[in-house]
Formats: sequence, structure tokens, C-alpha cells
Amino acid sequence: MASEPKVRVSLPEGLTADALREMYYRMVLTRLCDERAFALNRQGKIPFAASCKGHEAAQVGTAYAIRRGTDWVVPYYRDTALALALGVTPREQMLCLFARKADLFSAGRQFPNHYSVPDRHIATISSIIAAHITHGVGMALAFRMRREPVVTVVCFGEGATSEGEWHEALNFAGIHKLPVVFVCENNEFAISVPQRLQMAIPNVADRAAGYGFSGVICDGTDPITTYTIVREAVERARAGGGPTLVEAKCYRAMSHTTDDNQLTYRTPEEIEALAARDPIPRFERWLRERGLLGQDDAAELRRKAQAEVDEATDWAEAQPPPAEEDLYTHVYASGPLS
Amino acid sequence: MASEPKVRVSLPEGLTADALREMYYRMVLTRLCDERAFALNRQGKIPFAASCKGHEAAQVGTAYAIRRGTDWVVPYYRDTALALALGVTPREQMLCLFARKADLFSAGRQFPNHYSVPDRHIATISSIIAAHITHGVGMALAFRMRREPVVTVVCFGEGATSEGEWHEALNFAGIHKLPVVFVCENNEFAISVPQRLQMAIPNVADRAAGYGFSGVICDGTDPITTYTIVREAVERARAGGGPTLVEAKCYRAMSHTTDDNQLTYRTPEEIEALAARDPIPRFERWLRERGLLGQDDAAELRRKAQAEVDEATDWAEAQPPPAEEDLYTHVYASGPLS
Amino acid sequence: MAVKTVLESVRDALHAEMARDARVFIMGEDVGPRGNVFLITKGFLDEFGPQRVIDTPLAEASIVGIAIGAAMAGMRPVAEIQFADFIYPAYNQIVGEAAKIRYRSAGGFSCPLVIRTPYGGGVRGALSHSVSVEALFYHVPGLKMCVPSTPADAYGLLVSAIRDDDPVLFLEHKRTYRLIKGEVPDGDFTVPIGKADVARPGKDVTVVSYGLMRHYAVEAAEKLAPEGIDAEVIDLRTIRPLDRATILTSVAKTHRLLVVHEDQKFGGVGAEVAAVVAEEAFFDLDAPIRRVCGPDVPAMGYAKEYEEAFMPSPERIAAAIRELAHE
Amino acid sequence: MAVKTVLESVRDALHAEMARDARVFIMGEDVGPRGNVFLITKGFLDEFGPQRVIDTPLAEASIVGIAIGAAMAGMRPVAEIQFADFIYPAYNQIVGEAAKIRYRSAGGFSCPLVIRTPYGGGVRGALSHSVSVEALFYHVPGLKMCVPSTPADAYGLLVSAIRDDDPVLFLEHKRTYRLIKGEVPDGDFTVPIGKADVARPGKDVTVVSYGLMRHYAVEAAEKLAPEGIDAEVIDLRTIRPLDRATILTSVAKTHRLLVVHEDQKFGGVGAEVAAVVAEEAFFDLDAPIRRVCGPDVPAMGYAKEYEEAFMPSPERIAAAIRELAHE
Ligand SMILES: Cc1ncc(C[n+]2csc(CCOP(=O)(O)OP(=O)(O)O)c2C)c(N)n1
Ligand SMILES: Cc1ncc(C[n+]2csc(CCOP(=O)(O)OP(=O)(O)O)c2C)c(N)n1
Ligand SMILES: [Mg+2]
Ligand SMILES: [Mg+2]
Repeated sequence: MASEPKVRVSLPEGLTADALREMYYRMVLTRLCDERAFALNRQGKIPFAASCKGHEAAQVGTAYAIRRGTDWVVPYYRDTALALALGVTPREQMLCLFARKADLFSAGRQFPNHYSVPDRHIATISSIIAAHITHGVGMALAFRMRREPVVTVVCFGEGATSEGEWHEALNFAGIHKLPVVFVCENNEFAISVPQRLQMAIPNVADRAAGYGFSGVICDGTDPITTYTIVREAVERARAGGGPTLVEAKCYRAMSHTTDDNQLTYRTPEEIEALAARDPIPRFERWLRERGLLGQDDAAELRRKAQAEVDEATDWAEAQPPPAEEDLYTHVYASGPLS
Repeated sequence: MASEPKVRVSLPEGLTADALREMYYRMVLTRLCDERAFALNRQGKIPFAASCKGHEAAQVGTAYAIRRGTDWVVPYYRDTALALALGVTPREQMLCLFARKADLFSAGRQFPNHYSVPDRHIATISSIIAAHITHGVGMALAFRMRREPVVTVVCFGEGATSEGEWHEALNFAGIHKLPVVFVCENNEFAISVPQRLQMAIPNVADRAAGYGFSGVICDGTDPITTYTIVREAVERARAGGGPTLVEAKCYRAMSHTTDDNQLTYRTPEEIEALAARDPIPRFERWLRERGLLGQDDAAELRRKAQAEVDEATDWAEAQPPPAEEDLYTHVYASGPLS
Repeated sequence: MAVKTVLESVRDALHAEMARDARVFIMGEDVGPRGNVFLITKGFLDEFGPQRVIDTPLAEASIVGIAIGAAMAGMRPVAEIQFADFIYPAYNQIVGEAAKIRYRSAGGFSCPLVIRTPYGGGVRGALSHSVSVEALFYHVPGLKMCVPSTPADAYGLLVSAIRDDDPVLFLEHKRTYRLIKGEVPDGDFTVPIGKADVARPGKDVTVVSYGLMRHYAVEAAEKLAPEGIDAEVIDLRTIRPLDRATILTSVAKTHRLLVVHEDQKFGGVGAEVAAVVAEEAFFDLDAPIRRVCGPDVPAMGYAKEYEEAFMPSPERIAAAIRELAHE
Repeated sequence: MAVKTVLESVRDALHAEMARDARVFIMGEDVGPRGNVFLITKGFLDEFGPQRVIDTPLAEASIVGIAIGAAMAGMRPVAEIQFADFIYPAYNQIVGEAAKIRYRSAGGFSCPLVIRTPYGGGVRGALSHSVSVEALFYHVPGLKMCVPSTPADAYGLLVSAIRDDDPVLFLEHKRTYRLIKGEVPDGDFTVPIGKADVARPGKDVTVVSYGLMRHYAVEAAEKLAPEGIDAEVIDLRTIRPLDRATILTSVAKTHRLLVVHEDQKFGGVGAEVAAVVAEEAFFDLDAPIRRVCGPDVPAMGYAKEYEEAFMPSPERIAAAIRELAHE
């Protein structure tokens, strides 16, 4: 790991050099987790995986923009980098991929990446798109009622904005000027459906006007821009300035999930061209230019991350699966009824 | 009825002097139907009524803006003037108020004013707010698929815009540039909930931008302005120009329905002040100023309308109610199943 | 003890819990200055303020969804759906979300939420203000469902529902609101969720019912007493969990079961009650299991004649009991 | 006759009806270039064009609501809900609207709409891609509901559904898509909505089932034949309307009823089947009515172990038949 940079550069407000390197590390760690997940799927070891490749910068930027341990996040199923940046460990990630009994998020009940980590302030979600957005608004309402200085961040894809519940959530948040920040990770596709068939407008952010608050677009392949814009929104919300809709423009590098094949609706050229937008080499360059990452640091961080992922994979795979009786836990507070 | 005016005045495009007088007549007729409905309720003859007092201009203006027999309307439960202007007769109106077997709209099954008149191109609706908006969009889709030059007009209150389905309907219409015109009759209240608790913005029309088409505000207490603006939108839609969201600003003079008492949430002063916005005397003045209505015409039209309403009331009251076996009709095309 | 209506009891229970626990709040359409369309929350806004009595936009999915979020964040929301007919837009939040939050998060989150809604017919509510929705939700594990019929049960069950750590759908039959009066104990008390009530003990026929029909069933049973037919009427009070034990005990005594509900027959709650008895008490039965229910048509109509034809009456219930007693 | 999978039959039926009737069109998420997530509509976009194969926004209420409007305007839409778990947002449109359009307009409008959706577990679909939704809809008069289990029935019922003048919810068990192969007649044919199929004749026990469980029930029955237990398996094929006659005829012969479904037990379709038999064939019965169903927990989990524990297996079904035969 590089020591503090020789040349003093001005860092983004609120981020130390260590934090910046940590952001980079989390992006790499996520990438390796995602790659491992796809590999495990190909090996027939897990039936399903989804990758956030192309979204890492948007997510890590968002994670660092909030006050950890204070603010809450209601993520969506593509928010692996967000979760890892908020402290979800590779072991925890692998437990959910293998659907082990000890899976922290759901005890092996939900698809992978459906985080639920109360102690790291990550709320539970289902696979039902957009159903979580009102939950974030309700959490914000609760915090405001109790006069706690907490901001809730809710993430979703651009496809989710078509659901009626999305509209209802933003409408309520606007009326009550709640401390909530909506982050749309716009990757231009909802499975195979391109944005032009999802909405008649180029920018999701433009819809914020209809709810009486502002919408901001940012380059979601750049963690620093995303960080800056989300942080501003978060602190405005905390100060009583109401919600913001942030649209982080990013892209989806992989097929929607391992069950999808994007070649059925995207050309190989289109997919190849996406590589130029990869947030990881870009952020690496940014850090290097500022002397925050030395010559061999990137490779070393990658090795470290790979070791973490390898260890976590082996460990998680060896953990026991749920037993039949686990089917009946957590139905009601008082146990199963019938 | 006045003969053609002595002085030639320029009439709104597409409206003859007769049509203008007819618009006036329909407004008066509606007012008298509504008053009769409330009176019947006070007399204990019908359990429920809702009045469109304050909306007549917006509705009649809309009705005259479409091509009758070609275009379709998907109204909402406050669209009495719209329905009467589209040819629903006072007898038909009274049949639904009395819930008679011969009730054309629902055979006495639905609340009053839930029109359903295929031969006058008025679609069926339920009482579930906003559920009809996607139907209008689907009808527009069907007409477009069949290349019929038909425009569909969908009406709703400002409260309905909060429902997720409203958003979904407008989003789809925008994407596919469907021949549909959305008319929001904004009366500033949803039962007791004022607009500021319904949305964070002053104008519903501003939301159209989020769907990629234009939103227009008009004075919904003036039938001519409403007519002009809706007509423009309808013809643009017919010409392939896509949807428009028209916001007709009007007001609700009476309580939400006979089950409501607006004095629980509005001051008497506020309610009294509304009288100044009454569209009927205002339109009367407009017609007089242009020589389209003579000295005694208004009184005579009122008498004529009153006679129609009286006759219709007596006639409808005398019609038979549904019989027990009517419960089982129209469950399926093939009859009741079980 | 004071005599109250069901409506007053619902109001009193809400009021008492709001006063007792700062985590309890109300959200719904027209619950503010208007005090709810039945005037249940009249005066609440002045007393508890707009933070705890929230007049929501006209959007049921968000009423429930926002309440879920607040519940996950430690509050005890009472979400109101103005009429049960308008609960459909919130179906995703109730069935897809609230009911599964504890299970899907392996206990990481809970959802202590009450969804109150007036249901049922007999008030000239027409096609869209008369529905019974219990059969659309009672299949859903993770939810609980209460259907009180008396003022005391309305109070005691609503307090239990608010204090419950899981989502409870609380169905209030709107015809009972002002029609049904009864004694209600003073002060704080609860009625446990999951316990049926023997509304009228008897030995010849078991009549299982709930909501308004409980009262019609008791009326029917009283009518038959002079004929020497002694019917036992069970008021379920809670549909999920269902109090199987009370039903089975009764059938073991009477050997005959009639289920009565206003809701349509096919796939209604009576189906499960019948199935439980046909499975667990088959050899106790001396006669077929009968059901008196609403007809299998889409809805209750507006005209009085439709309502009368739709809703089981004490007379129809009495006729069914009589027939069953002689079978 | 050709041997096809259920998936191929669904595709073929859609294709044939699209080709036959210009009023038929398809709308849903990813039905376009992707050809639906199971590749059911693969190639349709090229063949029928984007006006008749509409890739919709991610919004189920509007998928159904827009289809309803088009149906009211004379079209024959086939709306797809990508997975049954995502049907909840469209509940209002299906239950509150589609099912009531004919009734509420006194025949003024009809709603010839098909809503297709893959349901059920056994494909590692986890908590939100495994649900059975039949019990959430079968109570609703005005709707019809098909649950084919074989390729021929999938074809014939889907064609019937598209030609039906009322809304039909068409549930396709996703585990059967590629697993179940069978002969399908060539050319145009229909299977009537509302007729059950005797999948395996027998005389000792009636097993009523549908969907994937029909196959497991037949497997179970075959297992028991060597033991001298001869079970009759009825595949409902349609849940609403329910073919009471076929069930009652069978029970009159076997005197024993077992209902098998993957969906949770409490309030499931088995409840109504049991209730019908307990009401209409009580004196034919020699033993309690049994149900083998999914457990009353909120959902099937992702881990293989949860799926196995949740879904009735041929072994569990066989054990229940055996026990019932000896009761
Ligand atoms: C209510 C609902 N409808 C459909 C789906 C199926 N589905 C899963 S992900 C997805 C696309 C989501 O697109 P977007 O919101 O843009 O997020 P992205 O996957 O692109 O990150 C769809 C249609 C679902 N899970 N839930
Ligand atoms: C889905 C649904 N929710 C609630 C209601 C109860 N309700 C009937 S009318 C109404 C207010 C409607 O307000 P708006 O749309 O502004 O129309 P207006 O009555 O003012 O003309 C409400 C809340 C309903 N009918 N449907
Ligand atoms: Mg996307
Ligand atoms: Mg209004």
C-alpha cells in the first residue's frame, strides 16, 4: 500500500487518501467477487449470479457519500459494490451465493445479492422491482418523526422508474420534504429492454421536477463525481432541504444475470465498446496521477483482493446448507403458525 | 331559443352558434340534474349522489372538442356534464341514480355516474381511482394498431395523479406516442385532502415533461378555453403528434359526495368565495355579449331543462328495480359459472 | 363497562395506543381534518399533530409501502385503506413485501404494521364499496388477519394488532360500525389474536362465522331455539391464525357444521374451515358440511335488491341450520 | 402428432393464434428481441412486428391495464407477467377491473384478455421466482383460470383462452416447461376450459391435482400399483370453473379423496375441492379428506434444501395415498 503521497494534492472534501484507496480496493474486490460468481455458475456450483460490472463507481461513490453507522441504504439486487463498500465481507457475499444456512441476508432463502444487514444499516429487499422504494421513504419518515439526523439512500435501476410505486414514493417524499436521496443507476437496459422503450425521455433526473425537488445527473463510471454529487444531496437532505434524485449514468457490462444472454439483443460491437468505460482502470489512473497509488500498488491490491475472495469462496462452500427445519423459522415473531 | 345573432362575431373554430347554445344548455341541464340528485338524497329517495358543480365548463368544453361518434372518452365519476354533453339523456341519468333495472350503465350495480355507454363511445369505469387511465391508453393502442383515426380522451381528478397507475399510463403513452389526451380536472381537493398534500408542485401539467409530451394548463371554468385547448390536443394526437396532458383548473362547489361534509375541512368563507367562479353565469355573459343568447333565452333554456329533468325523474322513479335473478347476469359471456 | 358501537371502539383503541406509545402513528386518505370518512379519527389531528396523523396522497401502494418502511425502522404504523375495495393497488406491498419481510431477512427485520380497512356490504356501497377481501389474503403466510364483530373484540383485537410484531390485516365490517353496540371493559385490555369466541353455546349444529354474519348467525340460532334446535355459533374473530381447536371441539359435540360468510362461496374462508373439519374431524361428522355464503358473482350491486339477494340473511341462515339439523 | 415440450406448445399456440387472428397481440417485459426470458416468443418480433409484439416498460399494472383497454376496444391481447411473483402490482387491474368489466357494465363491455405467467418452484427460483398464485385469484368471479400440465393441454387450453370472451389467467408451471414432453395433435384444436382430465383411472383413492403435481401424483400412483393400490389421478386443468362433476364421479367410485398441490395448504385450492366434496359427496366418503400441499411458510427458499422440503414429492404423495387407502 502506498504511503501518503509526496506531492500534496487537493482531495475531494471528506475523503482521505486512505479512503480513496479503500474505495478503489472495494471496487476491485467487487469485480473479483462478481467474476467468481459467474465462474461458480459456469462450474455448476451455483445456479444463479448477477454482476454489477460497470456500476462499481456509482455504488462505491454512493457508499462513501453517506455517514456510515448513521445513514441507511435501501439497495437493489445489483448493488454488490455498494454492499461491499458498506462493510459486507467477501465471506458474507459467498455465503449468499452458495445459499448456506449461515447466509446473513436470508439464510439461503433469497437470490444472491438481496442484502439485509441491519448492523451495517442495509435494509432488506425482495426481487420485486421497485417495491423497496416506498420502504426507503417510510424509513426516512420514521427518522424524521424521531428527529434523528439520519438520511436514507434508495437505489434502483432506470427500469424500476416505470413502476407505479416509484412514482408514489417520490411524490410522497417531495410533499413531506423527507431526508431521502434517490439514486438511479441508469445502465440503459432493463434485462433486454432499452431505455427508449422504458421512457420517452433521455434523463430520469428530469422527472424530479414533477415531485418538487431537484434531479441531478452524474457520471456513474466515476466514483469521485458520484461521491460528490450524492454527498451534497445527502447533506442537503440532512439539513432539511428535502429529497434529491441522482441519476448515475453507468452501463451493464455483463448479461443481466447468468440466466440471460445479451447477445440476443445487443451487438458484440456494442458490448465490446463498453470496455472503454470501465470504472476501475479509470479510477486507477486518477489515483496514480495524484500519487495516491504507486507503481505496483494496483497489482498488489488486486492480489490481496483475490486472496480474500479465494479464501471466502472455499470457506463458504464448506459451510452447511439449511436443514429441513430451517424452512419454518422466522415466519412470525412467535414462530410458525398454521 | 335566439335566432342567429344580428351582429356577426367570430366564433371559436369548429363551433357554430347553435353548438355554443347547446353547450350552455348542457351545462344548465347538468346543474339541474345534480341539484335534483342532491335533493333526492335529502328526501331519502336515493342513498348517494355526487355533483360536478364547478366542473361543467371543463367537461362540456372537452365533450365538444372531440369528434363524436369517432373519438372515445374514458371519464371518471365526476363527469356528469361530459356524459350529458355526449348524449347521455336525463332519463338515463335518473335511471342510474335510482339504480333501476333498466340503468344503461350498470343495471343498477354501480354507484351513480359510472357511465358505460358503448354507442356514445363512453367506456366503463369502476370507483377505483385511476384504474381507468391505462384502459384509455390501451384503447388508443388498439385504434392505432387498426389504423383508425380515433383519439381517446381520459379524464381524472388531480388526486388520481398520485396513483402509480397514472404514472404507468402516461409513461407508456409517451413512449408509443399514442393518440390519447389526458384531461385532469383539478379542483384542488381529493375528498378532504388539499392539493399541497397531494403533490409538491402547483401544476399537474408540469409532470408531462417527464413523459416526453406537453402539458397545458387551462381555465376549466371557461368552456371555450377548455374547448380550444383540448381540441388542439385531440387533433394533434390524431395527426400522430402523440399525447397531451391538459390540466383544467376548476373547483368543487359541493361536498365530495352526499356522504361528505366539506365544512369539516374547508371554511364557509372559502366555500362561499367559490360562487364567483361559477361557469354558468360566466358563460351566459359571454354568450350574451356576443348576441348568442337573447334577453330571455337563459331563463327559457333553464325552464326547458327543468322540465326535462322533472320528467326524467318521475319516469325513472317509476321504472322497476332489478330482480333477484338479475344478480346472475353478465358474469361471463356464457352466463354464470360456479 | 360502557356500551359502545364498533366504530367507537375502533376509535378508542387507536386513541389509547396513540396516547400510550409514541411509535404508533396513523396514515391514510382523509384521516386528517376530515377525521376519516367514517369519522373514526375525528379530532386526532388536533390532538396528535400532523406528524402522527398523516393525510396521504391518493396512493394505496405507497400508504402500505411507506408504513412498511417506517415499521422496519422501529415505528408502529397503522395504515388505513379507506375502503377494502381500494386495497388491490397495495396488494404487492401487503402480500409480496410485508408478509415476507421477517422470513426473507431471516429475522433481520420485522414489520409490525397494522392495515385497517372497512369491508363488507349492506350499506348501499355498490360494486366498489362493498367487497369482502378476506379470501384474497388469508392464504398468505406471514400475515395475520382479524375480523372482529363486536365492540369489545374490535377494541381488544386492534390493541393486540398494534402491539403485534408482525403485519396484521384488520378488517372492520362497515355495517357493524354503528349497528352493533355492546359492552366494552374500561381501561386497557386485549383480545388475543388467534382465539375464536363461542358467541352462543349450543349442542345440535356448529355454525362458524365472523364479522356481520356472526350477528346474523346468532339471530338465526335464537329463532330456532323455540323449535328445539340448539345451534352453537362460533365467531372466528381471527382468520389467520385460525382457531382450529375451538371449531373441532364444537364439531365433536354437535356432529354438524355450517359455515356462514358474506363473502363469495368459491374459495372463501369457509372452504378452509370445511377442509380442516373434513380432514381432522371426519369421523365426528354426521352430515355433509354446508356453507351459506355470498353468490359467485363479481360483486354486490348498488340497488337494494342486489344487496338483499347477495347477503345471507338470518332467515337464510336459519333455514340452513334447520335443514342441517334434520339431515 | 408430434412430441413437444410444454414450452414449445405454449409457443406454438401463441404463434398459431397470432397468425390466425390479427386481433391477437402480445405485450410484456422482454418479449421482443429477447423472445421472453424462457424464449417462448423467440422470433415473434421479426415475424409479427413491434406493433404486435410489444416490449413493455417494467410496470405490471399497466401491462394488464393497457391490455384491458385494448380488449375493451376489440383486440385479443395476451399479456405476459414475466414471473407470477410479479403479478401483485397488477392485482388491482386483474381483480378489481378485468374480472368485473362485463358485470359492472351490464354486458356493455367485455374483456377478452389472456394473462400468461410462469409460476411454481423446483427451478431454484428462490423466494421471488417460485410462487404459486392460484389461491390468490381463484376466489374471483369473472375470472377464469387455467393450469395446464401437459403439452397438449397447454396448447389446447391456451387457444381456448385466447378465443374466450372473458379474462383468463393462464398459469404455466415453469418446471414443466422443458421437463414434460408429450404428444400434441397436429393442426388446430382446443381443450375446453372447465373440463378436468382423468390422468390415470383407478378405483381405490381419488387424487385431485394440477400443474407439476399432476405428474408427481401419477408417478406416485404408479409406484403403488404393485402394492395393489389403484389410485385415480384427476388433473383439474382449469381451476375456475372447477369441474365438480369429474371430481364427484370419481369420489363416488373410490370413496377417498386426497388433494395434492405445491401451493401452500391453508386457503389453497385444495380447501375448495375438499369443501365441495364434504358438501356434495359426504356420504360417499369412507375416510377423512387429506391434503398434501406446500407448507404454510411465506415462500420457497433458494437453497436446494428448502425447495426439497417445500415441494411435495412423488414419495410423499405415495405415502399419503397409501395411508388413505388403508384408513
Ligand atoms: C415487479 C418486477 N417485474 C419484473 C421483474 C423482472 N426483472 C428483474 S430485473 C429486471 C430489469 C430491471 O432493470 P433496471 O431497473 O434498469 O435495473 P438493472 O437490472 O438494469 O440494474 C426485470 C424486468 C422483477 N424482478 N420484478
Ligand atoms: C383507489 C381508490 N382510493 C381511494 C378512493 C376513495 N376516493 C374516492 S374519490 C376520492 C378523491 C378523488 O379526488 P380527485 O381525483 O381529485 O377527484 P375529485 O373527486 O376531486 O373530482 C377518493 C380518495 C377510491 N375511490 N379509489
Ligand atoms: Mg437498467
Ligand atoms: Mg380533485
